[in-house]
Amino acid sequence: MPFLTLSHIQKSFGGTRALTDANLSLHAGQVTALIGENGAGKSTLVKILSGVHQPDAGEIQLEGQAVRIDHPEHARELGISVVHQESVVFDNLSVAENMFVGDRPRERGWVSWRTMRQRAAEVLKQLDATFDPDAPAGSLSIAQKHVIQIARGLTRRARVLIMDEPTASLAHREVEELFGLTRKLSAAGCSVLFISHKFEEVFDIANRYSVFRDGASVGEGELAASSRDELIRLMVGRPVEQLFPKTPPELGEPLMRVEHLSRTGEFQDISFDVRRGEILGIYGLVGAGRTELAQVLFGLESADSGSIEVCGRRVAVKSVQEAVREGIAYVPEDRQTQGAILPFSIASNLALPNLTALAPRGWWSAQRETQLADEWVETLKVKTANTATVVQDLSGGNQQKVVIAKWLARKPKILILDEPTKGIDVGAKRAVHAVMDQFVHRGCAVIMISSDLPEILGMSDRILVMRRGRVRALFTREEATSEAVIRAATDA
Amino acid sequence: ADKAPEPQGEQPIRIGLVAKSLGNGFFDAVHKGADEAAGALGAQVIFTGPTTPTAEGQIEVLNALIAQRVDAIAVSANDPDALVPTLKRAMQRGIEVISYDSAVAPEGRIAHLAPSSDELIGQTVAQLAAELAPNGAGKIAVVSATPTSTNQNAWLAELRKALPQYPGLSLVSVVYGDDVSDKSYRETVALVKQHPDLNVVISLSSVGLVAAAKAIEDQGLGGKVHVTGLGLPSELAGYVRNGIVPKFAIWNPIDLGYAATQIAVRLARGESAQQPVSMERLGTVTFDTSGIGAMGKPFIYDASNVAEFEKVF
Amino acid sequence: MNASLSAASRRDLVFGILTVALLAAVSVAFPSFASPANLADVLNDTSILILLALGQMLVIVTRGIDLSVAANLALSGMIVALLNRSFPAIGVLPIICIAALSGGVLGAFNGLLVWKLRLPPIVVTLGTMSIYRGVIYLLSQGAWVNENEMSREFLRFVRWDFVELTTLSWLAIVVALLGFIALRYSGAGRDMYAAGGNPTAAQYCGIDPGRMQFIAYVISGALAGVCGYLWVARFAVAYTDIALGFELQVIAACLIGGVAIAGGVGSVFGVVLGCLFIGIIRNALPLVGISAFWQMFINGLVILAAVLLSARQRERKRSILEAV
Amino acid sequence: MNAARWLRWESMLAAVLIVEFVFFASTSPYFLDVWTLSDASFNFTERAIVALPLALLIIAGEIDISVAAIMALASVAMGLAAAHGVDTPALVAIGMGTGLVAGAINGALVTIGRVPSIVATIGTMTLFRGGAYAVLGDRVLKEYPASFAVFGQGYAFGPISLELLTFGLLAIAFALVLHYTRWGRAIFAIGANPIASRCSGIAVDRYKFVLFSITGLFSGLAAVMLTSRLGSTRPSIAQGWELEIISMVILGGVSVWGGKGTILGVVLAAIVLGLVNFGLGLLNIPGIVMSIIVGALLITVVAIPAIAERWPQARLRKTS
Ligand SMILES: Nc1ncnc2c1ncn2[C@@H]1O[C@H](COP(=O)(O)OP(=O)(O)OP(=O)(O)O)[C@@H](O)[C@H]1O
Ligand SMILES: Nc1ncnc2c1ncn2[C@@H]1O[C@H](COP(=O)(O)OP(=O)(O)OP(=O)(O)O)[C@@H](O)[C@H]1O
Ligand SMILES: [Mg+2]
Ligand SMILES: [Mg+2]
Repeated sequence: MPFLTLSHIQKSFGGTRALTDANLSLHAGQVTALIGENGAGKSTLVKILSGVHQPDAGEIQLEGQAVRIDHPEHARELGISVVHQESVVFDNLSVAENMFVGDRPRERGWVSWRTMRQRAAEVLKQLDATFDPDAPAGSLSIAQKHVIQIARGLTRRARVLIMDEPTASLAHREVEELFGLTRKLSAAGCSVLFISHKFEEVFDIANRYSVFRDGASVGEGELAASSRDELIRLMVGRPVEQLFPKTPPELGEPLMRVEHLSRTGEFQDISFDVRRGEILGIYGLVGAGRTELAQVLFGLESADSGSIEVCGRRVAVKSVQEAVREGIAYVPEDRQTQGAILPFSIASNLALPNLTALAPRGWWSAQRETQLADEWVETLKVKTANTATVVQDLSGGNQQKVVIAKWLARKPKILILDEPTKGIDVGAKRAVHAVMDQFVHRGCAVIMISSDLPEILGMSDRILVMRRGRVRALFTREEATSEAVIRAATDA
Repeated sequence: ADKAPEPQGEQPIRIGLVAKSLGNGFFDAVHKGADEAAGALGAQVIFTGPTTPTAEGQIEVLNALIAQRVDAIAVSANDPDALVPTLKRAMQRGIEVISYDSAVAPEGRIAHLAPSSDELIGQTVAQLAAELAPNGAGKIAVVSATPTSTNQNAWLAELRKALPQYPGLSLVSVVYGDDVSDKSYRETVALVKQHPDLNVVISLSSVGLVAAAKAIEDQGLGGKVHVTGLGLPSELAGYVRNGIVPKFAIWNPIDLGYAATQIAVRLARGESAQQPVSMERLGTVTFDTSGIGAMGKPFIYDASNVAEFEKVF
Repeated sequence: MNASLSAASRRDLVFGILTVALLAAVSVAFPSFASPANLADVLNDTSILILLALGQMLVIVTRGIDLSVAANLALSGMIVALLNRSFPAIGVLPIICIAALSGGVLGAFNGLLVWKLRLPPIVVTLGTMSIYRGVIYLLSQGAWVNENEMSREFLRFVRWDFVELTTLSWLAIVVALLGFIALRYSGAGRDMYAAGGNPTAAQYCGIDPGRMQFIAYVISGALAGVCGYLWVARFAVAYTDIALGFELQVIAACLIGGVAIAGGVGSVFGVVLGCLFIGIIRNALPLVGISAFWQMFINGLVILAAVLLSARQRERKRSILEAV
Repeated sequence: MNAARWLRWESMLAAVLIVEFVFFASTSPYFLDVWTLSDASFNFTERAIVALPLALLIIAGEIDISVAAIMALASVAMGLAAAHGVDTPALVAIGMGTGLVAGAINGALVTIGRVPSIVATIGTMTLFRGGAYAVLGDRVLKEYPASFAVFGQGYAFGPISLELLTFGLLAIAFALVLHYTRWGRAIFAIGANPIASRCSGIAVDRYKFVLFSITGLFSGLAAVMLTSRLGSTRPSIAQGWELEIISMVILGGVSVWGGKGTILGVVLAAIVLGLVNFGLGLLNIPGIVMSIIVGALLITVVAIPAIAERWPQARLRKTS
């Protein structure tokens, strides 16, 4: 008998019907993978299970008993532990406290900091995380914050563990640690719900699957009896081409050359170049310093030493405006805070880097703005009713497309992508990859930072591997194998 | 452009009586006197004022009175100069403007009714200080209101002028309590720390005087340092009884309101300020060439009479 | 103090040093300023500010702001002053309870509007600031309540002293200690920091940020109410305009003390230091013989220097995330 | 959806304005008179002129509490210059120049010093006002040339005062900049998410610096008008105006969290507040009782849309 069953769950937000007929069953000791396109309603289901949202209709049964989960506290009492997709991290609190918010260890009613720190350190050690439980969470990178969130899900002996895209910003090694722990928990009788857009992981960790499309369940079963193609067909409703849409490059002269670039405490002595028509992949573990490097190239931070050349000319990228003038664009890894202005419409977001082009004499024209937006929504196939939709209301993948589109519209020479396909579904991922390919064929260059090894191997012409702020290896497409890349990224 | 249509019919004469700010016991007493005079003369008093004692606030209040086409305005000014343009406009529109208590510059009014002359006030306060200092000699200090307060500054200047008559007294410091309790209190404490041999603290504003008295009491200096100045009997009766403020001076605000209203009504009825103007029960007042008329010497209150006036104002 | 608070406590440390330096500078100009008796006076004089700032800190930590504290103080002060005038026999303890209750209710009104209707805190408290002031005028009909109308006990309570410090100082010390313990070791205290740091995330963790704001407003209001009694008893007078504009000093003390206006950050220690810093300046300036006309200017310079110095303490790393 | 929501705010204000008009016209026989209304405009124009740039600043996610103190400083600078016989055009330049410099100091503290704007401007508020006191002490400056009076007391045509005309023109200019130019778009973006704006290549700090400077500049202009209207300068001039100006901006629907607001709303709010003060004054309601009404108005205007949003039927209608 399933441990937890959801039947015929419905949920709408205003006019949006997020779930129409969701069904799911979780079994003790098994890992169930929940898959579906962006916006299929997976996270909404998670929020219903964790007491953040209430279903409009439907029933939840725990061990055969109908339950109402009307508060996050209540979910916790029922033994449901959740790792949310959104960042649920308190920058102002320490790592340890972050892991225990809402459920702090107490001694005679008072918060016991000692116990909290000890238990936090234990869990972090299991996850092989190197950061200090006493460090303020705000000082960590996006990926490290995600680790905190996962750690929070693991602090308690949960009967149901739900993880909504826990691996989206993790690299190979962290994923391994996480899977090790998950297997241990599941062996101890815990039911696990695992949500991911990466099929390798799904097949690696899960026993069962459940597929959502447009808010309704469209299939479930044993993974062993299924295939990747079949899952994709269930998800999307049609087959999706599996191979990376990469066509042979036409390499030109170097567009950007970086020499001996250093920034104290972040990265040291980085040298590389990118040529016209080339996609340079940068791989590394969480905390390798890739994001910092990209931020320096884009003028968000300054380098302490070293030089940057664009088109053979030495440039001092001291501000974003200068970088943009040199034809550099940067799609940040955190689209929610750095990439998009969530309460603004798609059109307004697209307009942001193109203000001058859209209003050459200063006067704004809503018409030109909509025109540009329509064009790119069409090109990148952003799923939306119209360009006046607020970005907040889009699913993750579509948000990502908007962020990429706003920079493509600017027609840059060098596009830096930081985790470009983080959290987006197969279809959208393919669309983004196709855009990258077309982009370099117009004689431009792409620098792609990614923790997704298949993506790195599949899309890059050359692969730069970073570890602890230094370049460890540079592979050509032919030399690169997953073993070699992982070894360069981790090996001491 | 300034010819507004005359209000229709025979209406009682309306006088706008403007206080420095509302919620001030002194002006409540002025209001009382004004109502008394208006009742006798069949006029109507509109008592108003800004929330905080600022010139800008008073201008808003004056604009409202001008729009109502009152017959006369009597104002106690927060700033002698800033009100002038507005009051000039009032006069252009046929409103008789006088100031009382705290003067407006001559261009902005027909006459000013001083409760007492600045000179008399300065002298009275100097005399009080001399009486309170042991053997008429010692150090005195002043807790003023804001540095921009006109009548405070005028009285202070007169006080300085009167001091040479009392060679034993030396004015060691002037501090500003900004007419707020906590700052006045703090400044007074600082005064006695800075000048441990201080004999008399003078404050010419109610808020300042009350705060200074409390500060001296709390510092345990009652009997050693005396406090005096200008204040209302109702506010100071307690301190007179416990000897912190053995005596203080003030003119009668009820009479002031009464007189101001009398004059305003008479001017509105067409009398001229060039001639002596009657104030009925208070006699007549004569305005000098600069339009200033004074009522008399401030009255001194002490343990013998404070109980009687405490209930009145 | 553990390392998780390192950034904040480092700032407090820098600020503590600044405060001591200020004290030293004043003592050079006016040697007896550093005498225990004088420092006790400074603390007594700063106590009301400390109490109000501690309440305000809670409100700011939960992402609110309370511009109505001074008006709340004045209204609660007027209520107890009027009560005391009409019923001089009421003891001090009931008076304090009534003051706290009245302040708490006024605070709860702010809190409810912010919590239940999700109105912006600045708008709500700007509105109630005017309303509460107006109500004092209506209650008192613009008249003063004077010293001779207050009972002995009413006045004496705040003046009782024990080892040089009066009730005022002891209250501030006790409330600061309780505040420290509650904010560090109670679940509700930690929830306030969480709710202020990231309200959305707090909701996912089962904390209602609106409720936390409500609690903060009630506590801030109750403290303001008690301060209303303390103020009226200390200065022995109650009228409409008491503590007019004091809210800005309270907020300034919090901000100087390192409370982040964006919420989630602030410590009892920092706020007390911020208050003492202001207290020292305003007690010292009249003593060191600086012209009254220059006092405000110098006050502004010192405050700016302090905030600039402590703002510069930020880490260089990840500055883009802090560029808000 | 957003536009509809903010439009509703403005229609609320317009409704309040109509109610005010009807109420005052029926309760006071003096209200409906062009000259009376013209006089009433003096009650808010100077504050409203500062509210315009301040609205932009608040939309960009910052705040300036020192505006009133800047006015005092600018007024003192003009007064001192006038005492040395400087003529009217130069006086205006000095007033506005002082404002600009003061605003630039605020801007530098926020963008270079990285001090949060509320903290920085609480500091400069004390500093600027203190500067005015330090320079002027208990003196008054009133030797302004006769022609200087025109800014605060002159009429452009008919009952339209020069102040009102200036305000009207500025309101149009600010509305155009905010709603119809790319700079306006950038201001909204900066307020909604400064990090994403910076990552989009908008010179966030430069915008903020310029906005602080402009706020200072127009505080200087307001100082010119107020000084001209009062005909004199004391350091306490415009005391406490900062809160009134900020109330005006937020009553106008500008979000204190940044990223939202319209100039139309601010203009309406200025008129609503100006008229309510004046109308209640005509009815001889004491100022402090007025403050109850103004406070209640402030809360009600924000509360009604909030309540309406929670009203289930309203929600249904919106979705269908
Ligand atoms: N709070 C909300 N308000 C309005 N619409 C919402 C809200 N939350 C989710 N939605 C909408 O509900 C639908 C389902 O969203 P959900 O986040 O569950 O998708 P998902 O399957 O988790 O997608 P992804 O893979 O991108 O995370 C989407 O269309 C989304 O826009
Ligand atoms: N355990 C740690 N404790 C403290 N700081 C760390 C730790 N690990 C990494 N860092 C810092 O973070 C920097 C890397 O940041 P970041 O994690 O953004 O890099 P990244 O390679 O872009 O990683 P990712 O993009 O996968 O998150 C490093 O230069 C280092 O200074
Ligand atoms: Mg999701
Ligand atoms: Mg990164």
